[in-house]
Amino acid sequence: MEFTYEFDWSVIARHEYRDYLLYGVAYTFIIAFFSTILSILIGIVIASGRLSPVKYFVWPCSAWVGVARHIPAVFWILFFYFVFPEILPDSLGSILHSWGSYALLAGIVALSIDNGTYVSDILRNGVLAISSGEREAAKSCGLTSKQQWVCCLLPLATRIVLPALANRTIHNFKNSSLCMVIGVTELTWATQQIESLSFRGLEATLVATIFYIVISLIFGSVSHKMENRLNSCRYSAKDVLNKPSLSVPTT
Amino acid sequence: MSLDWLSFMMIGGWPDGPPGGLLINIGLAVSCFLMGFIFAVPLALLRMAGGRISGFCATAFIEVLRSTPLILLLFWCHFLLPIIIGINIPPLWSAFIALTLYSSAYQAEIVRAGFSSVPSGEVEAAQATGLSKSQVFINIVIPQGLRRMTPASASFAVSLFKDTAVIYVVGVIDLMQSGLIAAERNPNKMLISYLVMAAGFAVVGMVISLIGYKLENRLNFTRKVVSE
Amino acid sequence: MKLNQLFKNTLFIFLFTCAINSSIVNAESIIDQVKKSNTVRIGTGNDTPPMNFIDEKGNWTGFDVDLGSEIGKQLGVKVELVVVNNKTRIAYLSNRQIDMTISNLSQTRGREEQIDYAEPPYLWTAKIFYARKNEFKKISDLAGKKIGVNQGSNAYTAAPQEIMKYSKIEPKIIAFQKNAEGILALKQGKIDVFCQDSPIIAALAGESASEFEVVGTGFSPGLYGIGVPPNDSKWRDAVSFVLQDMIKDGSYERIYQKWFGEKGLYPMPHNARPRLPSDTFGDMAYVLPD
Amino acid sequence: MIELKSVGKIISGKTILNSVTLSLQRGEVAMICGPSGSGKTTLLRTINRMEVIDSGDIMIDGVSLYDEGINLCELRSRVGIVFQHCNLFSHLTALENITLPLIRVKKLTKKLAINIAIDLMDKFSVSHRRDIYPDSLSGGEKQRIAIVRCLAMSPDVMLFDEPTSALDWRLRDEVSDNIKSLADLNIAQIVVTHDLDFACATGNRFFMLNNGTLTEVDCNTLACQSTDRVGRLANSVRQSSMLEMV
Repeated sequence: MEFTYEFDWSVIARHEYRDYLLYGVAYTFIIAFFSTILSILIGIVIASGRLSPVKYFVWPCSAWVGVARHIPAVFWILFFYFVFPEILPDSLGSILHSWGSYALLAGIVALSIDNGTYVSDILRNGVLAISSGEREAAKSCGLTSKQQWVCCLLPLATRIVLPALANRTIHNFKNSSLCMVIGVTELTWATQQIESLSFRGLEATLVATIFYIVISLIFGSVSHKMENRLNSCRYSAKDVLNKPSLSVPTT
Repeated sequence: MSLDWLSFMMIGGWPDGPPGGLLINIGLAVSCFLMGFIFAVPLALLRMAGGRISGFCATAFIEVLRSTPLILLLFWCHFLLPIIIGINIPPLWSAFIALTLYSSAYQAEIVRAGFSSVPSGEVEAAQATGLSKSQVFINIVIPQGLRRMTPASASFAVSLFKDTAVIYVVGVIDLMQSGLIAAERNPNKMLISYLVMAAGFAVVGMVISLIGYKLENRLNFTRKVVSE
Repeated sequence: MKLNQLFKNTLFIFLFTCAINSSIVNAESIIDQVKKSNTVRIGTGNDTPPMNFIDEKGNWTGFDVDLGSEIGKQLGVKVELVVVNNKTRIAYLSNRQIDMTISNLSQTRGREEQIDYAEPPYLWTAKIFYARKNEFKKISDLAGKKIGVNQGSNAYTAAPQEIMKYSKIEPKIIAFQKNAEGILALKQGKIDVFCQDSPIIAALAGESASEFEVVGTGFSPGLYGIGVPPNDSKWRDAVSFVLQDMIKDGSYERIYQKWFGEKGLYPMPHNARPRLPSDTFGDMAYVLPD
Repeated sequence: MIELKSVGKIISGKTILNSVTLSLQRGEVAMICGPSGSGKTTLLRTINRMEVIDSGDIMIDGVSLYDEGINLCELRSRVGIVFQHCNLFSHLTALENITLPLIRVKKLTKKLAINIAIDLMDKFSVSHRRDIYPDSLSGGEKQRIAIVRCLAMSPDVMLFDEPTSALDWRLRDEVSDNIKSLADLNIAQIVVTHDLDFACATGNRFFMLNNGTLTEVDCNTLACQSTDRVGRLANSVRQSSMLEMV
């Protein structure tokens, strides 16, 4: 065993390698941002489907969540990149195939699908957590049903849902690294690229790792602060999140 | 009904195509879950009750691992750890190390949450009857904490199993990799290969979910026991 | 205080172990280690037909693998195959985690700075552009097109250099993790052309000759060499001599014929054997005299 | 038996207990009453060192709780405390709740512990519930189990934190009887409560805790306060509703 590695930080400073890293950071943010937004939209749709009184909306949504929750994100990425255009009509598929940014789009959509199932679960639990007692209390104060939602129930649900959503967002940010398998030039891809061109990937990977950690910690602490501010009226979100039906493996 | 049309899925990969690859996924998920748990308990305890330095180290370890993407962790263990320690690590082992580290950090947080969700009143009551600190821990905190963390642990087990799909990037021929090989060899049956892969993950994932659910119900302490 | 002590102790033990190990490494040539342990660790890949891949029965096979086991046989030791890929093979060598790599490794200046090569190289190669049939006529047509390469292959730099010789418009390079993914992308139209070494293209062409063709001629001629750890000339010579013996006694030829010969699994259009210029020397193999 | 000597406790700059002095003999039942936030529970918790005091001293049988060589676990096993919410161990059955400290602290054999537990449970007529988990027990049963859990350790002192807060009036009388019967066993008891009527019916010494100061009162003053308070409350309600009508 011998630690012979001599760090050579000039590798990262060389402009072509530095550009890989900078573009990588940009792509990582783009993927994380858009897939988070899209996944929240997907989550809202699925959650309202599962909560809707119409039976024909409930079971497809529940079944979808039951299945999709068990399918790896990296599978979705490869599926959307290689297979999805194939099952479309030929003309549309070939447009997607030949579109230069399709890898990026496929990555974003795949991550949104993956994250969306989790988000829908979180939202659904948030709404369910508003006990019927609170609804009745809101009703008994004479609020209209719109007022009930806007003034009482939605803020309450937000407070319950926010910590779990923040957690998922960090997770999604980290998952953006999976897009490297289809050649999206994000940060993890950049570290591998530098490794393969210069044989000095350790420095680049170290920088990338620190970047991921710092961003996650910053986001974590921001969401924590926000949570504390919202929790001036304390509601036990923990009880809700420990519900067995929720599949968020976080604290 | 003949399954000949699926036979192309039975070739390529360890030892006999995707079904064999799935075994690698399951084996890795199970072993890394257990190994991770073994590391997680002391980590959680250090973070909760360790001294200043050891507590900080545990916290740093957990937070660093939790904020590093799994695929990057995998590259660390596969490409970079060998450079640092100078020992050659086969892909399967580096996947094992990465997943164990990953699951130990996540499970440490689950364990911590489980332990701290034990009602403080019960801990006090135990102390008040004269149980020593370690006795309180063994008799009250551990049994209750373990039960309280089962839902989170179960869903983490599912997500860990899912995450084993990533290991194909370092060349382990698991379900994902062997499915991809099958798809590459038969491009016209690509959709079927992908569906088989998805089904493999979904079915096993559901079984794990089910086991977790059963375990949760069994450990539920509101159950009534008929006296002998 | 106590922890500090513990930390110091650990550090000491760590450094001590390092010192012991490094002294062993420095004193001993790999040839001695190989003899002592009776195994040679050969790093090779598993996803690059025909050089090294897992066949349909799940066996690890390929030209590199056959060459490796033959070298092991001639050295009289057991062969332990270690999986490497395009990104790890150099690092593993410089850290002496493997004793040699036979893994479609082109000799380049950049790599020469990191590792050593056994003499002679074992295969002539060229980079080849591979595209859908009747789409491009010559290399200059590829200007500004999307070019797929394998991440870790030196095609990443060689391909745009070649195209830029004919045109000012830079091509767009997309790096895939596996060759097969690149070919799939080519088939689906995600990239216009895939660039890889000639033997690898030969294997791909064998499977899909009706759909694809080679654009222009090969470029960036290269040599596949056996990589060995740097600064160990004793070991390097040992491997070189075995390779030369194999070329002389025909065992190299046998492996070559099995894979790339006219009746082989992936017949190659040109003679890829390491040889001397035929106009001066006939078709003599390139082997150092005794 | 128990002696509190000018006990002081400060939590984050606020004086919770201010030179509290109290002395209690075996068989006596001290009722400590006072408004919420007056430090009753804190006072109770200092007596088995769940809270550490800042000044003064607490002695049980002439031994200070803050002696160097004191065995805290042994001490706590002699001072039983029944919490407001009972704090039964929710993963153990009623019987296991009682036997656990017997086996672990007193090192009794399992068989002996079960015998003791069942005997006591019989006395409090809860032995038919021994294999039930706390979640399925009623409030009164929970409390009786909690009392038995303490009593099984044969303590010298029993502390009760708001024993009636979760009970209806019928069960309240029952608790009152239980405490009285414990007094016959020569156990010193301190009961913290809001409920002044309950206090009058149960105790034989009465204290008021106000802003951290403890004063001994007699039963009548306590009863007066009780009626007085109800009167005041009714008045204030009447006034405020009249204001609104204006």
